[in-house]
Amino acid sequence: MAVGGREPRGSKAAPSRPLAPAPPGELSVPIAVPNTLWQSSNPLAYDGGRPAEITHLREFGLTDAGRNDAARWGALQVIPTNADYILDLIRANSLWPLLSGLACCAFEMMSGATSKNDMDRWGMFPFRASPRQADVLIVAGTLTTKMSGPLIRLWEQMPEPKWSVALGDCTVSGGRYKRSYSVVQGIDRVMPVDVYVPGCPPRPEGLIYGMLQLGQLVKDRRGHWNEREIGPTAPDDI
Amino acid sequence: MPAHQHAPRTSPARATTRAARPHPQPSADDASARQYSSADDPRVMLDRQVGALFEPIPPYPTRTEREGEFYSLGDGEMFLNVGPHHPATHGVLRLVLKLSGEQIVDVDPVLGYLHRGVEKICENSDYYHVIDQVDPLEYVSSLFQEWAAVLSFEKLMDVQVPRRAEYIRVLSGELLRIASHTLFMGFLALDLGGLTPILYSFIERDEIVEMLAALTGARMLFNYFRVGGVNGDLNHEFMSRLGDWMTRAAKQTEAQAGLLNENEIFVRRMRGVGVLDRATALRYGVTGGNLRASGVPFDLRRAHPYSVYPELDFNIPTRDEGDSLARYLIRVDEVRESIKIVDQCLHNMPDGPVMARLPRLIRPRPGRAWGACEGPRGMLGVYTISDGSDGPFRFRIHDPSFLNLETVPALLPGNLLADTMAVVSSLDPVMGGIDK
Amino acid sequence: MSAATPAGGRIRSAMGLMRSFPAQFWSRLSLQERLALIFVPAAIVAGVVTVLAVVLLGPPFLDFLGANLPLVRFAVAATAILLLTVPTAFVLIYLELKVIARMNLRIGPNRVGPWGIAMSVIHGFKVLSKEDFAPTGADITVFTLAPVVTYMASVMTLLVIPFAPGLIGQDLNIGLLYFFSMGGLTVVGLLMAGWSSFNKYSLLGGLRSAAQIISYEIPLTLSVVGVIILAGTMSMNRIVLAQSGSLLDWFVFKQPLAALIFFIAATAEANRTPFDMTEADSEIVAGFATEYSGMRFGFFFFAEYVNVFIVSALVATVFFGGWTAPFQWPWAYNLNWFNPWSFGFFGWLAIVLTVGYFGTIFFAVFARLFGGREWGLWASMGLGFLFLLVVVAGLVVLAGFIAFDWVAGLVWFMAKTYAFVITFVWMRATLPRVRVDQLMGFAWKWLLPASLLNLFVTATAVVLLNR
Amino acid sequence: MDRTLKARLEARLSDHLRAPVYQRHDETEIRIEPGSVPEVLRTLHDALDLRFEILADLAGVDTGVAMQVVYHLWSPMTSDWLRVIADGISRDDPRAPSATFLWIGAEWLEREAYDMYGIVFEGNRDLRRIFMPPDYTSFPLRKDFLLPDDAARSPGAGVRHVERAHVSAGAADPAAGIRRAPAS
Repeated sequence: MAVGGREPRGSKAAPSRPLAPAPPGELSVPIAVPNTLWQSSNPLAYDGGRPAEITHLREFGLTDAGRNDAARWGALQVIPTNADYILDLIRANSLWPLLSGLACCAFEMMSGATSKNDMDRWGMFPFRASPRQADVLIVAGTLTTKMSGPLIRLWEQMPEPKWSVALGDCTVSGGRYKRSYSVVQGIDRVMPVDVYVPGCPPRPEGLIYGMLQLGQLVKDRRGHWNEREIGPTAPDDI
Repeated sequence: MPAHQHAPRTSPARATTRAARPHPQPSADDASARQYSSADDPRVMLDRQVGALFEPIPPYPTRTEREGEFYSLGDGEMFLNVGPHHPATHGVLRLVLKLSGEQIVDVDPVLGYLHRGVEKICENSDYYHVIDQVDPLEYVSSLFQEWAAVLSFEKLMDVQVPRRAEYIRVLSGELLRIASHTLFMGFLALDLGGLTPILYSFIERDEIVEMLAALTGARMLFNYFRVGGVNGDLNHEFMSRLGDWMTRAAKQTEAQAGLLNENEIFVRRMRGVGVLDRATALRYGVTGGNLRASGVPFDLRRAHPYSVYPELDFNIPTRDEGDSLARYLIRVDEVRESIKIVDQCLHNMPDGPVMARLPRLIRPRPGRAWGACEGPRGMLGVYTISDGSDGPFRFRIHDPSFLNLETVPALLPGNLLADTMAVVSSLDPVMGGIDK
Repeated sequence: MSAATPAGGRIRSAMGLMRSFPAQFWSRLSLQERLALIFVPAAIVAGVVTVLAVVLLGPPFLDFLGANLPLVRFAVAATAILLLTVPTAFVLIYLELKVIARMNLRIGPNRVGPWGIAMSVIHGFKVLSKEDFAPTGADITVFTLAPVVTYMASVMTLLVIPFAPGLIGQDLNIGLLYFFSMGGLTVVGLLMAGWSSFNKYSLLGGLRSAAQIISYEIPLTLSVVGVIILAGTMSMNRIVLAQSGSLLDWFVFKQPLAALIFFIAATAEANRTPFDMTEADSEIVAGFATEYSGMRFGFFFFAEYVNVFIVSALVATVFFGGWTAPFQWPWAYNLNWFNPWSFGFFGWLAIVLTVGYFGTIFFAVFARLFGGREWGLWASMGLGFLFLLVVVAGLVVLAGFIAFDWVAGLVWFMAKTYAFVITFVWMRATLPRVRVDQLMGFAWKWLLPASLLNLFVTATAVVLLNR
Repeated sequence: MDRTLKARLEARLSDHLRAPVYQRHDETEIRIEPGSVPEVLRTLHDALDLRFEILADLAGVDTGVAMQVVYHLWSPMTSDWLRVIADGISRDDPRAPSATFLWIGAEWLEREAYDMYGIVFEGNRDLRRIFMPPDYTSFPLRKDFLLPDDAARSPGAGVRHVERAHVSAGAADPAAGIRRAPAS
């Protein structure tokens, strides 16, 4: 059964500790489960407990290149900044969300698009299935650490110009799962956010209001193309 | 412009870490099979890196027999990664499909993209907070998860729930079951490519959810049941909305089901697809409508009665086919039964208090209790261990979708890619409950 | 957002990456200077080149054109049809948004323009202005060419469709054959897109489209053979003429089975629901278009709707009489008593100003009174002017309908075509999608035998009746 | 409370029971050694007067002293839930026999118990982590795994691995941004 096929090391020596709350300030001994399935100290297995590489923003963030778009556009920055005075008026009226729901809020997002609260009235309906054709990433629901890698990849796959809306308490700050061991405490730690819609979950009207605010934001930011940040928007010291 | 823009992501450091890992399995990396002159060619490195990015082969040695078997490709097979973001996987389910052409050879579901650690949080909360914390698990029908939790707590506390509270629980629960099944029908049609039924479903669902919001104060995560009763009595707005809705509920449901039941394309795509026979269903621990579609009349409302269900008159619909169409039709029948139950609840609703008299601080004696109720997707269970403090020592949540989804690797092989959506959707998984 | 970060330092260090002479020089210029630096030399160069080209190449080029009039006609027709496709696609997209919304019990777009009529244009321009990139690993040449091939194939198909008497790009004597060959070219574009995207969903979509179109080409082509036998020609124009007369002369009544087969196969040919296997949203994310963004996706998007128009137009042409009226209509009144030149310039100016002024006020009153909400003065005036334009345009079309048979033909043709367009939209809102094996089985097991049977029966009947 | 069930269980399983059969409300509870799980489950499933054919739940439990695996079973022959507790599994090297030979569905439930507690189920052919990422190294539902409220005392030092990827921008070393536990 076991693939590693290695003997457990030093397992019998460790006494079982009875359950008692550790005294404040004392450092608990990390658990080591000696079994043959895997060894956390084996660097070939599971990265030896090193941080996962699922967020490939890391090197990007270290290079400082993502903080400003001037490096990307270079001499051609005249074109986006000035064409956007007109194009952003168009974009503000045609915000196609990505059809992507993470958890509970996804249902309220869909409800916002259906007959009763018809988001299509503002041109927000064609939920695109492919991130290549979407304008807005509505992050609807709890973002876990395991999902953050795929979510960031989705965000990076969307073509510019793109915006993101954080829908729901869990997405905005971690919400009721802020204490959990597997939940990202707010998606602004891993990707930029334009509009926050709190609520658990927010009503569909809340989402529509947020999307209308986003349209206003698009108009307000006209001509400030190269000042956008494309990395996480949370301050560094959180 | 594209190359320039993607420059930061293709850093050489990343490429080397990927390449340095042992890759024991023969990969389906057809890109790297292209012939280039030199191994130092940056295009080769790029291809290797891109292949590593897009192949679902895990970058570590396989851990188990089954994983090794799955992640080795036969002749003419390829992997297709469906999810965690995919329009038809109901949230963040990820299915790694092994395909031969469009035919599915094997499936490896990967879960955990919505694992929120609810059990751990509940063990660190008190009993009141637990009811709130379990709401987002079955987010389509969250009352049932609360119900299982309070059933378990009431056994721990030896509480007798007032009859009016029980009736209110049944009433709100059955309404939510209708909403959940209605959504199921819509999403099933959506996954098969029909645009309109989902919008009709949402009209019904929004109406039910709004009337429950009038009762409980929230649209989705109700936090309404309490240990020993419910949070508030029926109010005028709820009753008037419910009365309006009941006048047309049955007709509306028939109309909506008629959109799909008589649609030849829909029926042909569902019939005989993903057949789950009786023995397999029992061996997999499937519950709910999926089990009843396989011919086992197992419904906790009758099999292990709780609340006031013994007093109510309703049937447990079963079917023998066990295919996707049967699973769909079972839901349609259950909606009809639920409408009957709601009607009876309204007629039999007794007067009286809606909460038992309980101390402000809940602190049950040490002990263990298992509470289970029948949700729209099957048996929802909660196993609580109390150590005498004001919060559970161990709070175990059993979700039916978890075991229902486990049958996917058994149902899919041999079918076509398009059937993935029909089968997964007909099992009606909710990822919040599966991943906890 | 960047409260805690020293933003200035960042910018400076980022600019330091490219501290070369041209970049430094460029960064010191103001906006106007940059614009001037780009556009003034460009304008000078373009002007000089144009003048030189006209002087040197003009006369021989005109001679060449004069010697090859069919070529000129072809080029003009192709350009006109290329330009026609864009508004057609916009109208169809709006129609689809609005009709599906109504069938879903929704309102649909209603914010940009009255009743949201500009929404499809907004969507189109937005798509065109999105970032346009090729994914890592894609075959960029093929990736770029694929939408062009698809779009051009659609546009070229329009060349042989008779919009009205005399209003046809090229009246080829093998018109139908040309149509089917060009329609078959669409799949090449889809296959190119699927192959070059470096994405398995795209690949599956491309292969599905190849299999689907190859299967459905056969019943599609065979079903019109009966029509060809009856009409005795493959020229689209003459097929229409063969149906002129009354309603009963339409081929749909002589070839009902063929019409049904043709409609079903054409749905598959246009990749519409329930045969939209190639871009099945819920299965293979967006099919061949999964990796496409921006303008390239826009081409696919447009090509899809142009295809819908073409297929509807073809159904109307081959089986429903094309531009002929369903019954005898005594049009083509002689309006020669009306000589517009007799008014003179100032007479026309007076007419236009008077009608414009009083018409605007007239309709503005209605807009003010019956508008769904509180219209402001200028808004109602503008709306009144729009109403006036619509009414005047309607009157002009009516006059043309009465006076010129090509206008009447165009109106009939468009009415029939859009009836089928709306049928396609209706099907999309109603039906689920079939599975890929059911799709192929349906083509080979049902449509193909049925079309062969139809062909056989038609040929026998023609032989027997003519004898 | 089904008294006859108690008698039937005692008759069939008397050699395996670690403690007397315990009944409360509609639940009957038996405690067994982990080693006798296959035999007991087989008997419960197959015996004609028991017929516990639906596995309602399989849960791991960490009592702080030992690990347990808890099975909840349902049978048409009784009105009670049956709870089988395989008690006394070592916390340091937790091992239990798998129930997949009877219920294939137990495979994922066991994977979950492995993921949350590290209990190794012998005989489960696909024992991987199911919820947490494969590079995760702790077992979150164990009682000595503490939530970030008590961040300093938890094995992960309260830092989740995604957040380690985003260090303060000034730091060149990615590891410099990690908060360490106080060394008191």
